[in-house]
Amino acid sequence: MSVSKLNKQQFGQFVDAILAAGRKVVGVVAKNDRFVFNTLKSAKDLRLDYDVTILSPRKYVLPQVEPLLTFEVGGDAKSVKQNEPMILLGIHPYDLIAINQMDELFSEGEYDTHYMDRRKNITLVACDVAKASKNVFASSMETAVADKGYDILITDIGDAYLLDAATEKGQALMAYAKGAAAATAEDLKKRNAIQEANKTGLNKHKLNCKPSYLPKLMETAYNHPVWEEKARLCYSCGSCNQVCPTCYCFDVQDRVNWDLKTGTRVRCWDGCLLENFATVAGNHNFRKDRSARFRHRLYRKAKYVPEKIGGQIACVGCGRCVTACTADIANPVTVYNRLMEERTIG
Amino acid sequence: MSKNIDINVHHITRVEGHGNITVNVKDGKIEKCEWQVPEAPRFFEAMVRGRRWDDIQTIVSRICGICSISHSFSAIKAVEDALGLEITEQADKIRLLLHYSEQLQSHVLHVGYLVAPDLFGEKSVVPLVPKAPDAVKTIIKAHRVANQWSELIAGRITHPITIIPGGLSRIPTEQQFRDLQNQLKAIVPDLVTICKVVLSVADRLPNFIRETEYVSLAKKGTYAFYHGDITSSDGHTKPVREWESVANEYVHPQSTAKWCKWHRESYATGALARYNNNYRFISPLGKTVADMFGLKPGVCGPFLNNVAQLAEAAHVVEVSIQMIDELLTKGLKNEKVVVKPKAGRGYGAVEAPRGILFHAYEFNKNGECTWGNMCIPTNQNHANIQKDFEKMVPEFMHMGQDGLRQTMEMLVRSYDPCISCSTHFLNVEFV
Amino acid sequence: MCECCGNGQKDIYLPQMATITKHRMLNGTEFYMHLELDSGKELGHTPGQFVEVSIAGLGEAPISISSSPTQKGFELVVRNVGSLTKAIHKLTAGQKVGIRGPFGSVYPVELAKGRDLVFICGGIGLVPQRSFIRYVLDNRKDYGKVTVLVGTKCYDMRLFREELAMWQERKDMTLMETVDESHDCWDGNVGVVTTLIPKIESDLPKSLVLVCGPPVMYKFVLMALSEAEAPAKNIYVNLERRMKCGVGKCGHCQINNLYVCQDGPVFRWSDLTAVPEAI
Amino acid sequence: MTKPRVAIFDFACCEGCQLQIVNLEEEILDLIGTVDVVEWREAMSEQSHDYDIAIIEGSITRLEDEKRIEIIRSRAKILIALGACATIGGVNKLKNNFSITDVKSCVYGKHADMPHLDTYYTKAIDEIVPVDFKVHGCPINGREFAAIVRALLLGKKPFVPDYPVCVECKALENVCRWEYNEPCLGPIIRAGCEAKCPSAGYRCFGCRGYVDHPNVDAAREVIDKYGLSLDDLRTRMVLFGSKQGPTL
Ligand SMILES: Cc1cc2nc3c(=O)[nH]c(=O)nc-3n(C[C@H](O)[C@H](O)[C@H](O)COP(=O)(O)OP(=O)(O)OC[C@H]3O[C@@H](n4cnc5c(N)ncnc54)[C@H](O)[C@@H]3O)c2cc1C
Ligand code: SF4
Ligand code: SF4
Ligand code: SF4
Repeated sequence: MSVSKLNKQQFGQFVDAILAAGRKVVGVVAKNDRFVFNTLKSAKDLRLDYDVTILSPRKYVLPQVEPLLTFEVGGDAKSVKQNEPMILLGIHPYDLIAINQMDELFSEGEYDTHYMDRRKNITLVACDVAKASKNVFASSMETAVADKGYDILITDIGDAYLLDAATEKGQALMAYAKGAAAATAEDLKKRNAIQEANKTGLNKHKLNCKPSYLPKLMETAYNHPVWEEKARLCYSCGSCNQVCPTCYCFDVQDRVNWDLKTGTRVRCWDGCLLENFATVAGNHNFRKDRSARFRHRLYRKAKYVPEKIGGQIACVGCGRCVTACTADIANPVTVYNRLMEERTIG
Repeated sequence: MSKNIDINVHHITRVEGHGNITVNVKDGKIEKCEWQVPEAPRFFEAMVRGRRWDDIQTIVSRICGICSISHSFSAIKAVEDALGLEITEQADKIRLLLHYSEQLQSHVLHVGYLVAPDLFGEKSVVPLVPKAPDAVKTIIKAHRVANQWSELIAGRITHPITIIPGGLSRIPTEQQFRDLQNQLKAIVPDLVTICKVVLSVADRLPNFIRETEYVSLAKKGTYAFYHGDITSSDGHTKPVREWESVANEYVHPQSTAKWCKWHRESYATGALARYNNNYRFISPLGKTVADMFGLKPGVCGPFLNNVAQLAEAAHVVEVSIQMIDELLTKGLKNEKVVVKPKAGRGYGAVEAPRGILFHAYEFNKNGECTWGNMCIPTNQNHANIQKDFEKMVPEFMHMGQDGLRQTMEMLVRSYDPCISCSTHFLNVEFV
Repeated sequence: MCECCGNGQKDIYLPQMATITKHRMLNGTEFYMHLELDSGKELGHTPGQFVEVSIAGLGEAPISISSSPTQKGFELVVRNVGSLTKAIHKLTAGQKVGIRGPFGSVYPVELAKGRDLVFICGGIGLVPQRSFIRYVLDNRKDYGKVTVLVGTKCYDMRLFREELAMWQERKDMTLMETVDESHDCWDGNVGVVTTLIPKIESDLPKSLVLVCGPPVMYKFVLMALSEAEAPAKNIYVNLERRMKCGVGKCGHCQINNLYVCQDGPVFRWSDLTAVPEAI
Repeated sequence: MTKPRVAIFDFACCEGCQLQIVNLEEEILDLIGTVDVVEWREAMSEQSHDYDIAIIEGSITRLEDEKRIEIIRSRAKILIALGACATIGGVNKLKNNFSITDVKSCVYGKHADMPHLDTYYTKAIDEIVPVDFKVHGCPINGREFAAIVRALLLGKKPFVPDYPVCVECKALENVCRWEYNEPCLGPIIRAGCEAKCPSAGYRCFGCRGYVDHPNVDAAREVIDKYGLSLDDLRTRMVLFGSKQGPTL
């Protein structure tokens, strides 16, 4: 499919035209000196030059609190869906890859209609990274650029944006783009240069192995002292889980209305680092030690999830957990590199 | 007419905190007539010692849940005075806006939830729900808007978060201010409705007058809540820094809270005091409400405090709508607050909904508090309530025990006392 | 029954309704109920599986199926440990609960044919085991020697007493029972369930051993079994974890890389030797 | 079904938590529809000794109050501690950092010995009588209170987070206060407040009390990374935490 080119003004008009058509657009906007995904009101608020958002776009793909059923207390229940169509605009490649992973996790085995129905109504508009964030290491994780999984990919080539509509959904959206020209070979070269630069340049923490080696690395790392050493400082605050684009564990709760007769069964974000994530009735905690919980997360990223989805590593190198962890212990690269260096222990 | 009266209200209801009324009349002779405050003392002056300058407002906000914003402001003004901090015009305006929200919230709560049941002859607002559902819903709505207003600026409804020495930790966005303004515009008719409802039963307010000294802040050109000097209806003024010589706190055997007096045996603070000292500057809508009830400046009826509260509620909403415009025309700026602690003593005063509120602190060079003193409006009113009682009992004895008790309770309520605030300080004269 | 969504996929979180036909207390804390699906269909489970039981408003909990698929309807036993289980205890015949499932892995019903079977049950662990035991008894000729060990904390907490008494009478099986603490009304074995293992008459190295009990029990039972030279590949354990969705999404029930709701609850012990969180 | 009878009582406190019940606004009508409020001094004149659920606000600071709470406990089937003063002692516990004589003479000077001014060390409710449920916070979060009441009415164990404030703070996309070198107590304090303080640009000062197992030792090491002193942290941990468990 061909790549179109819109100058910056035309691009703004493109976004405003989508908004004017009454479509819900979620885009990257500034929140003080940081960035967040939020409902977009006007193209002028959109910030495709962002480095990283505080939370990943997961909050739209798998909402923090999502109704599953409505019920009558002690009686019948009905499915409810939260699947309002929307356009997610400005997803960085690493976040895109995280969403693609989650698609697989929610459709493999038992098919999750709540997730998948919503997902089908979301148009993914990705954009190449324009500015490296302070802790990104997507280059190390081979997630700095994406060649699939998006409906449209946007690249800022300086004076204009290139828009690569890869799917029917993407192309349908391009109908709002007025005055689009076809990208020239020169433009494509510029795009290529940006992507090539990102492949190595988004690397504030360097992983000393290929990501594909991680599952193997973890095979002998279970009893390594690093878990205890790092987790000594762990607050069990779950910040690393909260901000991670690939974390998807959830809790299910029944919420009852004031009539005490009707209510909603919701699922909400949970985190495997939280103290009672694995506690059962009688207060038996199957992952009682901080180190066990800390280890579980890094095993999930490097081994357990990859085993479920054909080897893809469930850390996309966004670096959010590195920023979020007050104790400064959550950085996966530090841990994995340490394990690399001391491969024989454990 | 009964000759013996024995009133013993143990913990008067529908007020903040605990107060008791005791009256003994034998053969028409008053043997005892007392306003007592048995509230558990809380010792804030002692507790702030050793705490840092930027934790003071967090602690003393907890003196009172109803007027936590005023306590925070009074404390912060004292801290700023001690550390020599100036705040920007924008921060000052936004703080004032927040202060207004508390006035509205508190006045609506007081008149609507606590006083209205008396006027309608009910024991609480609950039975009023079926009796006057629309009126109750209007009151709830106004109360909710006031609370959302506080929450928007303060970060939460009670115990404000954003007000810090030197400015504000966070300000709302332009859009949020616009939305607030629209909400305020929308409740103006509701406030008028509430006033009309109260007016329809205003004749139930007892007719009781006693010549009184009224003390409040006052500042030329404005109906003072946040700025200004200490002013008495007797014509005296003093700067805020000298508030200790206004309050003249003393320990009284009837009370765990201290009592106050200035020129006379007692003085009153509150909405009526502010009205009497500032009426020239009340907004047009505030004036309309005052006129509706025939509230004349200079009146000395404690029950009229409730009317003054309604006039103020209208005033703050009207003034705030205009202030938001002023703020937005100038454009909002994100202002960073940097403070270097230093040694010093500072004084602060603002008008809490129920009257003038004083704080003072001293810090060492590390910014640790070495001394604190606070004087709350209810303490300042205790002696005045006692004086009112002394005039009221003989005047209203003819109503019999129940009628008198009910009237005395209403009198206490009219002061909107916040007994839980009660705090105290040393070096006081025992009477 | 299953409400279908636009694309024909069913909602994996939506329970179907089932009605309680019988119920009674088995002891002070365990509540037994027999249920039938309102759809009129059978649950279609295999021994070892569990269902998610829900009372809307109070929550949902994984509960093992205690009955054999050879009988009509299905049976559950619920211990009162929290809000939902407390509410279940208050239910009576004719009332309804929501059911999802059956979920999870199954006992080796086919593989076990012709072999000697040893069931080791600790406390409420008898509940899921009973499903397989009854299945075996209903197809008795298909299986070799059947030995059932039941250990209970105290005499008062023994489950399915009448049934145990019947099993005791049967000539085609061996039941051995023990209680941890001695009791006036109890003249049987006293001691933890592991003390019964040396008394097993089946050839342990060749039997299939099925273990279910509280978390603390496994370590000791497995040690005793290994001493008795029962090979890990012949041992099956039934594990419990916190569980929210029952369908392999929520992440709560993970034992390292394994999901109790899908890879378990029935695990072959030899598959768990490299799974440190298992026991 | 008869409605459960609820009584609300206050001890030494600012009454701000009761105010949060009032602040449920329209929802309070729902509350009144599902329970019978039989005593609530701040809002109504009726009083009653016959109640199922007692909601207690405030801490115990006098012997006479200790007697009163024991009587209330004996009458109530369920006793709920409302707000920090009741659950952990709240700011009132700052008093316990000094001797009682010192505290009294600081405030009342030479009158400190008058009998009606008597006081002793501040105690949370569960230091005197058993408490069935705690609604944390200073003030409580009205929404959480409402959810707890609904759960109780359904006979369900209310959901109270056992994880730290950071969970809610991160979910709200705040920039962590530690990034501004502010000693935020979020990582060791129980969530449920909806991270109101960090969301308002201010550090968590711990009004909800500690999580079940706060990693206070980690705090000791982490503080160095931010160029702050242990004292910076200690003075904050004392605000709502005086003598109530882990301090540095
Ligand atoms: C595969 C499997 C089979 C089970 N079979 C039975 C059975 O046959 N009979 C029986 O009585 N119990 C069984 N349990 C345990 C039962 O699920 C818990 O006791 C029950 O969930 C407690 O719920 P509650 O709401 O009453 O407890 P609460 O303590 O009020 O619940 C607290 C929360 O913890 C979770 N939780 C607590 N304990 C467990 C647990 N053990 N497993 C999963 N989640 C838990 C619940 O989801 C709930 O949200 C089984 C558990 C599993 C995993
Ligand atoms: S583990 Fe950390 S760096 Fe990796 S994807 Fe998750 S948040 Fe990003
Ligand atoms: S963010 Fe850091 S301190 Fe918090 S749970 Fe994760 S690893 Fe532990
Ligand atoms: S601001 Fe405080 S509560 Fe929020 S994440 Fe940081 S440490 Fe946690």
